[in-house]
Amino acid sequence: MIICSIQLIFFCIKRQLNRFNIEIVHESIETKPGNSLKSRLEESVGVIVSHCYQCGKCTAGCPLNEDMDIKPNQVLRMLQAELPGYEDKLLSSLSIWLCLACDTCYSRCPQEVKLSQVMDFLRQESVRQNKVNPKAKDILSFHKAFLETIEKNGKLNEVWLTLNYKLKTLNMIQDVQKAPSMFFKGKLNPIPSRIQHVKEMEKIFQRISENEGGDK
Amino acid sequence: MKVGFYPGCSLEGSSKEYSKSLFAVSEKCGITLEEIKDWSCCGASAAHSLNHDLSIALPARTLALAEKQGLSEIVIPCAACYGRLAASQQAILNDKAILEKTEKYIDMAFTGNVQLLTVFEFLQKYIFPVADQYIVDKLNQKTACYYGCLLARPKDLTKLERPENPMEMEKVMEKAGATPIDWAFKTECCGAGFSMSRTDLVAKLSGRILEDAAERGADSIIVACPMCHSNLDLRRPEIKKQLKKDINIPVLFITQALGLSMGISAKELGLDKHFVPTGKAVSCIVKKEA
Amino acid sequence: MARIGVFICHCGENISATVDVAKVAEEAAKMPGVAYAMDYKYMCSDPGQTKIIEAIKEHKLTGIVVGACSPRMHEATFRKAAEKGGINPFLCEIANLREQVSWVHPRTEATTRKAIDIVRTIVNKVSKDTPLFPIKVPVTKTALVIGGGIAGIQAALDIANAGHQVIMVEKSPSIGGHMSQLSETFPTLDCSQCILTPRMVEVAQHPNITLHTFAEVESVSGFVGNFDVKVRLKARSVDMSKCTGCGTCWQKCPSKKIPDEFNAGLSYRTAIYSPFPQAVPNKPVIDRANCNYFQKGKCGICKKVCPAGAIDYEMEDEIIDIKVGAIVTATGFDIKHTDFFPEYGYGEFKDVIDGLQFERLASASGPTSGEIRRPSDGKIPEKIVFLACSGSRDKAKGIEYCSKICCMYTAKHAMLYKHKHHEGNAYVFYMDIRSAGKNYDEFVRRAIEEDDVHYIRGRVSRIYEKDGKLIVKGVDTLMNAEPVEIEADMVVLATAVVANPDAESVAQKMHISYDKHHFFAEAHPKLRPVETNTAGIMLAGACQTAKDIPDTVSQASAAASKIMGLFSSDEMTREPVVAVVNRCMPPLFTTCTGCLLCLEVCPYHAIEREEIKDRRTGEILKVAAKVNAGLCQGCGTCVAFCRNKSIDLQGFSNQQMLSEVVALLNKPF
Amino acid sequence: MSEFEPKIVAFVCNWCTYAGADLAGTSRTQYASNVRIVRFPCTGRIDFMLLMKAFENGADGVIVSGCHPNDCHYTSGNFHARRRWIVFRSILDLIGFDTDRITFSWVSAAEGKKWANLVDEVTDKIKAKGPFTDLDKLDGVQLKELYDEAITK
Ligand SMILES: Cc1cc2nc3c(=O)[nH]c(=O)nc-3n(C[C@H](O)[C@H](O)[C@H](O)COP(=O)(O)OP(=O)(O)OC[C@H]3O[C@@H](n4cnc5c(N)ncnc54)[C@H](O)[C@@H]3O)c2cc1C
Ligand SMILES: Cc1cc2nc3c(=O)[nH]c(=O)nc-3n(C[C@H](O)[C@H](O)[C@H](O)COP(=O)(O)OP(=O)(O)OC[C@H]3O[C@@H](n4cnc5c(N)ncnc54)[C@H](O)[C@@H]3O)c2cc1C
Ligand code: SF4
Ligand code: SF4
Ligand code: SF4
Ligand code: SF4
Ligand code: SF4
Ligand code: SF4
Ligand code: SF4
Ligand code: SF4
Repeated sequence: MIICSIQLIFFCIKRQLNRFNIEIVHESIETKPGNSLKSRLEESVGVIVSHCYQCGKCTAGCPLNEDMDIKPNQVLRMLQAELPGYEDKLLSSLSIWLCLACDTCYSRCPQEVKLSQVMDFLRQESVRQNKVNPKAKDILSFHKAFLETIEKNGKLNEVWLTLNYKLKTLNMIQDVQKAPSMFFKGKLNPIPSRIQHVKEMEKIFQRISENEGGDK
Repeated sequence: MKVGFYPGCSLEGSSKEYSKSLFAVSEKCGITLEEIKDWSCCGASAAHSLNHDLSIALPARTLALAEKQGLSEIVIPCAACYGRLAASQQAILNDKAILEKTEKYIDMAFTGNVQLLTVFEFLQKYIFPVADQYIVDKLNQKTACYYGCLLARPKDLTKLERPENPMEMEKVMEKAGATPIDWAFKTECCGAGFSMSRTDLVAKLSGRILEDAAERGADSIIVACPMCHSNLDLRRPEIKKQLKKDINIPVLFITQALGLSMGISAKELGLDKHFVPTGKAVSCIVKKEA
Repeated sequence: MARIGVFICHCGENISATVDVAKVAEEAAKMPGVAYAMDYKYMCSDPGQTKIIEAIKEHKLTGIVVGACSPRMHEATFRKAAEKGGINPFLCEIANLREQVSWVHPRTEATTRKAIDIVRTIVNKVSKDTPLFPIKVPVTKTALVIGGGIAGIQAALDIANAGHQVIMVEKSPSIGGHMSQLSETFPTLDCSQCILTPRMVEVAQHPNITLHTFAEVESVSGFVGNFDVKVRLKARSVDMSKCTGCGTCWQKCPSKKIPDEFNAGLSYRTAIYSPFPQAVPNKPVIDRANCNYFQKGKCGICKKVCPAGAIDYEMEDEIIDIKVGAIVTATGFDIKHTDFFPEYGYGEFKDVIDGLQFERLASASGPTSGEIRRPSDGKIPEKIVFLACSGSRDKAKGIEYCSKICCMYTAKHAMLYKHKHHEGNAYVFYMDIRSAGKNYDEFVRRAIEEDDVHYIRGRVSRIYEKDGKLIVKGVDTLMNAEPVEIEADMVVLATAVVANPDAESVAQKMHISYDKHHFFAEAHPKLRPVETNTAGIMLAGACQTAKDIPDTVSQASAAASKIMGLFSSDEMTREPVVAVVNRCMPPLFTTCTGCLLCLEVCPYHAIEREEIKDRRTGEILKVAAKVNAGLCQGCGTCVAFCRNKSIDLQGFSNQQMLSEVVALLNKPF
Repeated sequence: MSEFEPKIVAFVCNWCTYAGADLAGTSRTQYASNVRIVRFPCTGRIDFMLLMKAFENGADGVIVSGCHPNDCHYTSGNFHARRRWIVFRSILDLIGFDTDRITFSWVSAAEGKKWANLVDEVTDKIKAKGPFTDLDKLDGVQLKELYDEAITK
């Protein structure tokens, strides 16, 4: 079994290396006035930024408030004020990647601002504009590895995901000590499980990326 | 009685014991779980972080398949999957344009009208009415019922009566003969999807949760989400480093705990698959007096 | 045949500069029904008016049209002149030739044509005018005051001191309202009971005031000057005329574990009780829901011990009928309680309290004799956290408005605490400090500057209990949104001010409007803030919206003075511009079908359903609408809604309006 | 032929729009002289059949104007008017009446300028539309023919 998993690792590495060459290139969007980050946000997710009255309750309850470089209420503040430089600062912040979408903020916000959706939007925008905070690269890589895994398999396989992620971050040591015990507890499937109609998944991904091209 | 079932990736992998114990309990109570054929991943936090449309389309595929299969109700034990499926369903039902767009993406027509059940709703609806006759043992321990964020929020999706201090899990545990404790971190976030990418943060957040449970004298922590489980169980060494102390409270899935009270063996419930030994929780069990 | 006189005014040159006034008069003379027409330099001057009076007599005019300035200027002047000339003033109408013609158009033929057209329409209208007579309604000079808080007390005393009769109806066993629960009051920090109790006593002793406590209004009918009100006197189970207020009964009552409303649930009272030592009247009632005798059929101790033989278990509710001319609604407010806040523990943490509970803790007459001790273990808190805007300005909780008083009383609370415990720490989490009022902001500054209260700008996300402490998780938005965690001994929520739970049903009984939060609605937000849109019913105090004591008292006095104005004559005169349902004898002959659409739409609830019965058999022959002229304000909405034209508005009747339209159009513009 | 001068009748309430028109006067704001005002106590009083009467008697356009929402002197008359107008307009639309000839507006007592602009705009609009002749067409035409035309369309 161990031999078989080593083979698997090599197989994965090869695949992953191939993919390095075709890493998606994100075009940057021009930010014209009237096409501001705020107006795009309001249009695409329907969160009205001006509803926030800066009470700070979101930040007060956010589990990661201490680790965020721009606090949740400040994220909204920057969107509201639309001052020069704010957009860049926001899109390259670490906070937007740290948000866990736990919805603690939203569930207590007196003005019912869906902050987690704002964070989602900003993340996507940050990737699109190539402004991802260097400290968030790991998180982004994890997300990408995750999506790639399901694009290829339809469902997640932890081994596959782990390898994929580790290759992206080149952080090979982390968690290595966990793997053997997980194997023995039957928690890791060395053979990647796949859904029957894998092609369907690829098509879904493809259609969505085509449609986004069309939107622009 | 037959109910649809969406395991989600974790229940096939790192949280096999959750699925195992759910099946064991259901079987005991005469409920058959029918898996959605060829279901796919819900997209988890990666999809909504990176692509809005994808985060709706991925769960939608599964919803459409369930509909095709003629399932009117599906139980989704994983809180994270439930959240994604429910959010997708809500988006689709609220906006016809989204439904149409999504139908194109997944190339299937569907209505989105499948009833989604959280594990609580499932237990409440199918297991509770018959549970008493199968419960033979008393867990006889103090448990900290941990909901995490995804079972409690957002409130319009999770439908809990008291989202800031829910009692649904407590009701189950009382049935199983445990004494739920009143504690402060029931619905605090454990770090969720950062299991792998930011273990430091997981250790910090999960550490606080464990610490509070320990200080208030919990013998076990009960969870209903694979992510909560792996953060609280698997990440114990990192947490130990963070807290500079060792907390060895075992973390059980709600179905495992319920199963134990029904006299189902630890092995059948997959208790051997945990990193933190569960013996402490099992050893408290006594026979239920008639 | 009508004989109408037309008088065209030059207004110096104001009209004649652009309108050919002579031509207008000339054309007017040719209009059907016109018996006389003239033009003159200043119609409103004395000679001008004299000309009208003389012309009426000389030409036996039956109606007049004055082509001059806007009716808003001189309609009253000319109507008086018409009356002097001997015709009904409502047969005089104004053609607006200045504001709406000469001042807005150049001197052209079209302008003169427009003037002629306007005169023609008004001539036509006058030819359809009928004499109208001002409506006189007798006034019952007794006022009803509902609610015995500071608002009701003030209004009642003002009216009674002016020499009129007042009946006060208070729901609870004593008057005093919320003010009697307060410790000291901002912005002066004077003792609330010290300034209030003398007035409560004055109410009880005033020869012009009849006080009914433990009573509620059942129904209100009639109209301004003539309301018929039914009042339910709830069974006290204590004969007020015998009871001496000695207190033996409540000392002996064995049912002792009832949360005390007056102390905001911080202590207990007995089943037979007087709410507080200074209560007015200071005579007990039996709370039957908690009395052993009424619930379990045994006990009867109070009856045994009462030296005056005042206890009467058989007593029943009594309904009395009263007649009043005007009503002051002063039913006050309520606050949200701590169980309204899931994130602050659903009301389960004993040391998280609301503002009124803090008032009781700080009050010398309260359960701790004025020592601020926390409810859980009676310890003096070393750290108190105050949360402003708790539930207010919170759309998610359904309360978007600002409760207005809590910024001030929070500053007061923090100050009172600091005055008693110099060593203690007081923190206030706030969003904005709203302290507009005389000496108000100075008061808040004093709390910050002199009493060292720490104000932190930010809302608190959550409170939880740990080891006897309350962990308050907030944020300092003025410090880069730094998360703040305070381990407090006690937390005081400045909870939202809300309408009374029964406000909606009270409003419906009174036929007054209320807003979506069930606060009663004033007739006009700026110009008629103390009246409701039902004539004769006034508002005072916090039943209209959150208010502090100065605002409450001002409004109460204003309401009283409105009523004193109303009571200043024996009859009220009202403009006869009111709706009428067509009728002739026998009453069955009305075209009204009884659809009662008009009743639905009337903004003043002026329309009633009338049953026309066979006089002998009593059988209902027909249902029809009936306008209460006392309530009708003459808006005419009912007229537009009536499908078979059975209801009409005097002065603006269907026929008049139609004739105006037709007259306007039968000539080219 | 001289330029077409439309006849426009304005149905206004006493408290807001009538006072607004007075204000236009006191501030000497000039506007087209094509409008004739009929004063009502409240827009709630305006019977929409009167509008039809105006057209029947040769009006080319109509203005209905009263207090702004929430400012009604009688608290809610203008809301009733608006509600009724919505229903009435749909009926007019149904029978093919050109509802553009009727202009609904709110003019407060302080909006003299707005009143003047309103009159000018409506006058221009109706001038562009030309005289109202829809009812004339009925003269001499058999209703049956109209009916046939309607159902064959
Ligand atoms: C915590 C707190 C602190 C405050 N501190 C201050 C302060 O320091 N200074 C200040 O100026 N203001 C203060 N206020 C505000 C002050 O309490 C109010 O302005 C004042 O009490 C309003 O008086 P009211 O008579 O309108 O209402 P209330 O005091 O509520 O009186 C209403 C009365 O009507 C009765 N009633 C209710 N419904 C009915 C019914 N259907 N039939 C008959 N009777 C009825 C009630 O029993 C009550 O007696 C404070 C308020 C709170 C909550
Ligand atoms: C910029 C601004 C905007 C405002 N906007 C609003 C608003 O939108 N809504 C609102 O509700 N309020 C508003 N207000 C407030 C509002 O103007 C006042 O509340 C209101 O005008 C007060 O009326 P008053 O009669 O007390 O005083 P004033 O309006 O000042 O009238 C006092 C009168 O007394 C006369 N007078 C003075 N001294 C003497 C004397 N010795 N003998 C005889 N006569 C004398 C003065 O000439 C004057 O005519 C605004 C105020 C300002 C400054
Ligand atoms: S809690 Fe809501 S209103 Fe308050 S700062 Fe956060 S987003 Fe804004
Ligand atoms: S959703 Fe994101 S921003 Fe909101 S509380 Fe959770 S982690 Fe913080
Ligand atoms: S009546 Fe009016 S228009 Fe005539 S003079 Fe007097 S103010 Fe001028
Ligand atoms: S004992 Fe009798 S007299 Fe004394 S207070 Fe009670 S009821 Fe009144
Ligand atoms: S009868 Fe009722 S009120 Fe009287 S003493 Fe007994 S319990 Fe108290
Ligand atoms: S008065 Fe102050 S504390 Fe009260 S709701 Fe308004 S802003 Fe908040
Ligand atoms: S007056 Fe007209 S609207 Fe009123 S009930 Fe009679 S028919 Fe109906
Ligand atoms: S005119 Fe107005 S107030 Fe009078 S009855 Fe008709 S709708 Fe009511």
